[in-house]
Amino acid sequence: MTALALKKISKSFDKTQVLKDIDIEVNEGEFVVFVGPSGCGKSTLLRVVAGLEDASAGEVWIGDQCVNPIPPSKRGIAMVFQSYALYPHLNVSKNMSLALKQEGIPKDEIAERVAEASRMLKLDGYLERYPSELSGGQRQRVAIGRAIVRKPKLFLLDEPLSNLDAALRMNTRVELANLHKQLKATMIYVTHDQTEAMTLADKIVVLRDGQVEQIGSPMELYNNPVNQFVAGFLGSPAMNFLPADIIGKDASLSVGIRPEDLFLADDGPLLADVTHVEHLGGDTNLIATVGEYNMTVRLFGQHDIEPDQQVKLGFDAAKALYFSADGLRASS
Amino acid sequence: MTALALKKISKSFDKTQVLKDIDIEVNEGEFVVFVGPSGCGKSTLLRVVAGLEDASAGEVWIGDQCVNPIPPSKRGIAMVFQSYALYPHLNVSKNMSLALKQEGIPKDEIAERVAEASRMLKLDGYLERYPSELSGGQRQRVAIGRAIVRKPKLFLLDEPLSNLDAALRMNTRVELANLHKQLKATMIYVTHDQTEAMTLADKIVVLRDGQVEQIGSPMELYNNPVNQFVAGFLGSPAMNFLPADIIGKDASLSVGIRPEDLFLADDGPLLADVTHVEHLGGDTNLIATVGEYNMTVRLFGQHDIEPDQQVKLGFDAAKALYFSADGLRASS
Amino acid sequence: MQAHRFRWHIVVFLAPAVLVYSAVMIFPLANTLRLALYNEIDQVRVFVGLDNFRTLFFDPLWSDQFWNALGNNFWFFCVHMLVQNPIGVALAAILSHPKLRFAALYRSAIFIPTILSFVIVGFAWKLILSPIWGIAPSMLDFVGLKSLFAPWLGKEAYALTTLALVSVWQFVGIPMMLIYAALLSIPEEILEAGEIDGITGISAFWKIKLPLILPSIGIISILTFVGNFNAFDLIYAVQGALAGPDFSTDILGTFLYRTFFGFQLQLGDPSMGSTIAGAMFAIILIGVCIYLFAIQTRMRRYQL
Amino acid sequence: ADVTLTIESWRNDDLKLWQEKIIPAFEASHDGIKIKFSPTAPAEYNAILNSKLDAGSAGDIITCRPFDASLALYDAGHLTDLSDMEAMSNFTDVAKSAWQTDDGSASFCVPMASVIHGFIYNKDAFKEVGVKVPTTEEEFFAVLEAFKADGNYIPMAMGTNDQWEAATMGYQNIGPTYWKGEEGRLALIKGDQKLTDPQWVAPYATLAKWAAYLGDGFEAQTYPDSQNLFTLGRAAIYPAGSWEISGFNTQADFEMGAFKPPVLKAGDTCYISDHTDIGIGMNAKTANPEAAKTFLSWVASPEFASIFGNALPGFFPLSKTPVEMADPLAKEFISWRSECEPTIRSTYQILSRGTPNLENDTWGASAAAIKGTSTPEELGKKLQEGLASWYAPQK
Amino acid sequence: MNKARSSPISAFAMHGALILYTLIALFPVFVILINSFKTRKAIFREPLSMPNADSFSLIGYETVMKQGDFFLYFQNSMIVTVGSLFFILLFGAMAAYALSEYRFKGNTLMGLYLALGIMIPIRIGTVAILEMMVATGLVNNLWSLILVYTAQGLPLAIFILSEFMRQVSDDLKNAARVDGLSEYTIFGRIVLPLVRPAMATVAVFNMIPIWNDLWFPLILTPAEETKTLTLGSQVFIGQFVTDWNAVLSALSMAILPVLILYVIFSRQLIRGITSGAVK
Ligand SMILES: Nc1ncnc2c1ncn2[C@@H]1O[C@H](COP(=O)(O)OP(=O)(O)OP(=O)(O)O)[C@@H](O)[C@H]1O
Ligand SMILES: Nc1ncnc2c1ncn2[C@@H]1O[C@H](COP(=O)(O)OP(=O)(O)OP(=O)(O)O)[C@@H](O)[C@H]1O
Ligand SMILES: [Mg+2]
Ligand SMILES: [Mg+2]
Repeated sequence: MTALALKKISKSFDKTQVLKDIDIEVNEGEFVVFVGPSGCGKSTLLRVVAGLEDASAGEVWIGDQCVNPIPPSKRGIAMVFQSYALYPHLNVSKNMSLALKQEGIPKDEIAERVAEASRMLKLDGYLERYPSELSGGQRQRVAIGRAIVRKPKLFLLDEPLSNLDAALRMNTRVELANLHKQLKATMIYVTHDQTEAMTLADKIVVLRDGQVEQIGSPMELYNNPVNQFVAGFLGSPAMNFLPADIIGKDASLSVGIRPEDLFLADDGPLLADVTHVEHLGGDTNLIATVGEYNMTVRLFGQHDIEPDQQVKLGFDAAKALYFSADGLRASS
Repeated sequence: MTALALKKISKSFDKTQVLKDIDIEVNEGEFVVFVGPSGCGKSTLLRVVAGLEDASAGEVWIGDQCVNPIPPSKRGIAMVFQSYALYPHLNVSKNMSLALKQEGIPKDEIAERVAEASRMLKLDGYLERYPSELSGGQRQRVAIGRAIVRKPKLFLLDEPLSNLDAALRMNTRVELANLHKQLKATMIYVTHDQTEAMTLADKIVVLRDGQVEQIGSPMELYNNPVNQFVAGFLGSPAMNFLPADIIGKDASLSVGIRPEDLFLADDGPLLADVTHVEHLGGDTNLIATVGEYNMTVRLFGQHDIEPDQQVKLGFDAAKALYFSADGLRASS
Repeated sequence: MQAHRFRWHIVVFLAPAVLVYSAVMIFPLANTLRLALYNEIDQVRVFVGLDNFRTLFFDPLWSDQFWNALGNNFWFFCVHMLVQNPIGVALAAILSHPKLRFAALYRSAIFIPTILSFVIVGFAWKLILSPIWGIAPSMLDFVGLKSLFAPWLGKEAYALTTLALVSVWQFVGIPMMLIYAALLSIPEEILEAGEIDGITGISAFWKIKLPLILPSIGIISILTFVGNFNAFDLIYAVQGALAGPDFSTDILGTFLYRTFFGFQLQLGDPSMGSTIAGAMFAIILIGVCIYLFAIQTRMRRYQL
Repeated sequence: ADVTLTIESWRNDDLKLWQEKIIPAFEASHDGIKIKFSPTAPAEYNAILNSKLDAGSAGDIITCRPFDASLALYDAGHLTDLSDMEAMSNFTDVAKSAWQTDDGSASFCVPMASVIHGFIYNKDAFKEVGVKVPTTEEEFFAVLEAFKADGNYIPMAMGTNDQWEAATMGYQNIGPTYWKGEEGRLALIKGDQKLTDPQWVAPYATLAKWAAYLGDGFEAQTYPDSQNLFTLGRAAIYPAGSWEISGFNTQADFEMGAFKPPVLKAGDTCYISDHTDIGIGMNAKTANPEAAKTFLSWVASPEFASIFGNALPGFFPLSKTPVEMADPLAKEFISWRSECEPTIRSTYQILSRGTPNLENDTWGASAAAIKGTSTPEELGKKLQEGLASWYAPQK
Repeated sequence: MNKARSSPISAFAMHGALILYTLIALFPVFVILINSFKTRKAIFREPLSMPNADSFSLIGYETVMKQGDFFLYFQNSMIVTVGSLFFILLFGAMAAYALSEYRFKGNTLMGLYLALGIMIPIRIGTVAILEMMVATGLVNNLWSLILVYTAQGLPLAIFILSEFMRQVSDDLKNAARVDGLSEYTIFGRIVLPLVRPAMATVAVFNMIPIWNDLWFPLILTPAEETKTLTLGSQVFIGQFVTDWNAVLSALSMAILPVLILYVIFSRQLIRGITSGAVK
């Protein structure tokens, strides 16, 4: 069943149009991740779904109801704001329990849910603190906690993990995934983190400049992007784009090769000057120029390559993607 | 020359001690990255350096001067706040130029610097906007812009890229690195992003619970952590820890194996049940259990492995690290 | 900021206010209050210590008036606290509703009484409440409550409450505007978070807005307290310095004025006047200190 | 150069008169002296004047309230002794008594005017209801009763909201008839009579009887209300002071008459309150004493008296030379001077020097008498106690 | 804010309550206004009726215009009010900033000291004030009023402003400090703009008593050239006869300038002035 449907949503602030004809359907229990460049309208879209902003045009359906005239409080959603928006006058535990009290949930159940959320978010020691006495990451966790204790049918999460360290992020990610399964809730999740997007999403929505570029499962988008933008946006380091004539194809096309699909090969077709080597520990990225084009090569593990040397690169031709001049996929 | 020295810095808020005897030396022109779990005291430390908080004990030296009694405005620093702290009543361009005006820099130079920063941060179209009319990532970029236009000798950056998308983040990272070289400025940088930490840092400082765990170059920390905490904290997915007897070593030790050092091998010594497979596009992570222990295996590229099957794992014994029960490194 | 250096800017920030205020306000007032310790006998000023206070508190001639005025003043204050401030806060809460149309118009209209001079207020209300010119009686008649009408201003039992309500009418604009300003500074985001959490309307007011504007409510209370215990003009304009009928509307301000400056044949008595002023000052100071030290320092403030 | 003399006054009402008549008249005959009349709101006058005098910024010429208020100024050295000013001989001792030291040795203000109490009535109404002007108290109440029965007019316009109305136009108006004017007043000052004596209590009893004839809600009726009730023709009788004449003349569009306070029995001597009310003196610290004295001498002259008396019917000049009045009502009032025994208000001289203030208490008492919240006897007792508490002759 | 978040029922209730209270607030004002256009007789004969052909009269306004130079009075009132407000706001805000921003010894005591003034009616200090003005030659000079009103307004201003300044986010001030702004610049460029609603409130609160004050103009500036509007209007309030037409007209006219000032100030009551500042 459709849990959320956006129908031709547009939104303008004064002159600036921020969302244009957005059509999205989300099934019940789905985990949908919105990605897109900074400023593309992700938060605005969430706010429209929540009812905090009116769409300039279009309809928002939640379940089988058009919720345009329904106030946020009646839409049955929980939201993590990008800016947290914690209640400054309430301590952590009260921040989390306020909504539950309002709903009239019994005291012990409130206590239980808060305890569970704070355990999950590693906030146990901080329940009596006020937001102003917390670190950035702790505040962000309180914001998450405030949403999850409510166990709603629809979650809106706006970059909920951006200020957490890797371990905690992984941890919380897993907890969110569990929660998702357990509640059978529908989740709309905005993130800039590739790993989050790829691991959590049932479906990724790629937005650009207020428009949907592509919707699909993570691997579908990764392997089969409809256009150069999507191809370049997903994957980190980003896909390399070169004029296709460099690899002997039609010069009007460009070819996209993901950094991990390049490899050092003495007989490789591409001659590259390494300008910079990034040691990431688990990976090594070579930043190199092929002719006048910059390329990134991602090598697994650690490699002792010095900058300023020349290497030959091979690539997995099967995985190369071709794009026409207008950015759309072309068939090589 | 030493650009910044922290000498036995401690800091308490009422009862809670947040920083304990921190000793750090930063050389001129160095790029130092602070990492550590959320709430470990990174922001507090930056604020002490900036002079926004008084250390409860200890001294801060900038250059050859003890700056404890010197107000923040005279310390010659620029800072990006984790919470941005933009001037809400000034538009983007005024937010960036306020400090320059105060310094009495000529108008055209101000205009030039602001233009340069906004180009670098892709904020050109937003110079007349007020903070409240910007997206989260745009705000964060304004905060960065406000710091970099000042071209100070010492930068303090508190998770400056956390709300940016991958491409922009990469981009800005490179710009920051260039700026660093060009200004020969000293940079103190807080981040939760492993890639940022590994690629930008001359030196990484790992903090835990207000204490320094280890200081060193990125690869040094990655390959030669002094203890289990540092080993586990750096690297994503995190290092796997197992009792050493599983691989036939002293049972009192635990062995740490990085996910990328594990590989599928039919003759591998470890028998693992795959519980979950994460397809990241460029990598594939297997979450598996070996006996009662969880392990993550990071495989390069895309692999079609189904959960719930058994695999045999080999690992690079040379890269395994051993830790004694108190968490310190042991010699196997 | 560490206090290692002398922070000149604090001095600079405080100096102009402290100078003007000390010279033009504190010095004259202190100079006058000093008179409370003196008595004028045959054009000679003699020091009498706290004698005047003894007179004020224990000589029935004075103490009756004093306690009467003090009691009336408390009632006057209570009416303001119970009527003016809640109405003011309620109006501000409604007016601060972001989508409300004509808000500026309402706000200005409701504020107009506050702008009026006491002369006009006194005239208008005397005219309206007068049993003679018929406005209040005929309006009550219109709603069928004519029997409720009484010459309120002339009856000992009603006069003070009536005046207090007129004063409420006039000054509702003060709490309204202050609270309105405070409500405006509550970040929209927090209210949005509340809406998502299902906290809207009245409960948003009680659970989110009110705690955040508590310091302003504190200010309003203390301003009401100070203002009421210093009040004078309205009663003077409506009932005259003798605060009739039979002193039933006499409050400390009118009592002080009458005594200090004299009235009709009664000559001004700066000594007793200052004594009363001293007593008023003490009462208000105690109230303000309770607020400053017991309430304000304990009140949590939230940076918004 | 010209000297400018500033006059401090509470008589806002007279601003036009001074600007248009008095000042031009004076300046025409006195080169080199300019006059500025600078009135203060009446209610604030005493307080403001005292402050200005204390601080030294008061005007050169000071309008004097009668009795203690001015005496206090003189005692404090703010007013100059004018006893030796030649023009003071234009006034009788009685006229001067309001601005003299208790022993009469120094006079510090030139007497300007007095006001007389009585009743002003609506002649048309009297005709309509067919009643005659009362001369005795019995007739007086009969008239009131007639109006009450008729129902078209409020019999008498008076309210108690402002209190002083009840005391000044009520008690001090009809009272002298009971305490026999000066005789009773002086006896009270000497301590020979007490406020509990019947002649001092009886007026309250009479006032109490008035209540039945006042308008509905007279408790909240203010002084301007009373004025308006009467001048709009809604009330028949108005207990008055002569100062109302000029105002009423311009406001009422019916014919008015006046009658003096009724006597108890036909043939009794009548008593009126002819109260010295305004004087004018000189700021002891004036920079221009000569000019000021010149001006005061002029004020003491018959020329001034005639301008003033006719311009302000109802404020009767105190000069020995009688002033010919043009206004019929004013003529009526002043004619009582020859028929009746004049006196001044009982509370003004000496008796209101202490605390509690007898005059202020009398206001409250008169209002209470009319409203019936206390009995006349209680009121007398309370007033007596208050007076006795500080006034030795009454102890 | 949007459709979904405002229900018609509550909007109806809100307007109902506001209209009701507006009527209560304006009714007496309405009574005054209509009566200022009527003859004296008509005022008291039918205080509630609108002026009609019979009762309409501008006599009050005419009297006002004839008696005294009302434009001059108006100008004086404006100078005094605006001048005092300027100093109250400037000095008050400075002191409030010092009290709210810096912790120093005697901070609370200084706050208390600066509040003492509102606890005693300043009128009783009149003689000393007047003596001071006489000594400095400021009698009949508008500066004397400005000084007195400034002193009189400071306690309230400091009280209110310091409370609002405490709400300004520390991070903002800190960001400015790190940016190298001096304390003065932080005050002027950051804090003042952010407490604009409070400044407006303080301005309005102080403007009213200053504009309507009768006492100090009577004492300090009674000269014709320095009279204020309120003082000028008082000539119509006599000992026995009050020219209500003129009083009503004069005071009705006197409302207008303050009302305009109010509207100007209340424009500063802006929503969301701090939004977007911190996360
Ligand atoms: N005002 C305060 N009162 C009490 N404790 C505080 C206060 N401010 C911060 N803390 C605590 O100090 C610790 C360190 O905070 P800090 O902000 O430095 O963390 P951080 O390392 O920056 O974390 P994050 O990565 O989440 O931003 C946290 O545990 C926090 O709860
Ligand atoms: N009040 C406003 N007035 C005008 N433009 C606005 C307003 N709010 C947001 N915008 C613009 O709308 C666009 C979309 O903003 P939004 O916050 O939805 O972006 P986002 O996708 O969430 O970005 P980020 O990843 O940086 O948070 C941005 O370009 C922003 O500048
Ligand atoms: Mg966003
Ligand atoms: Mg932090």
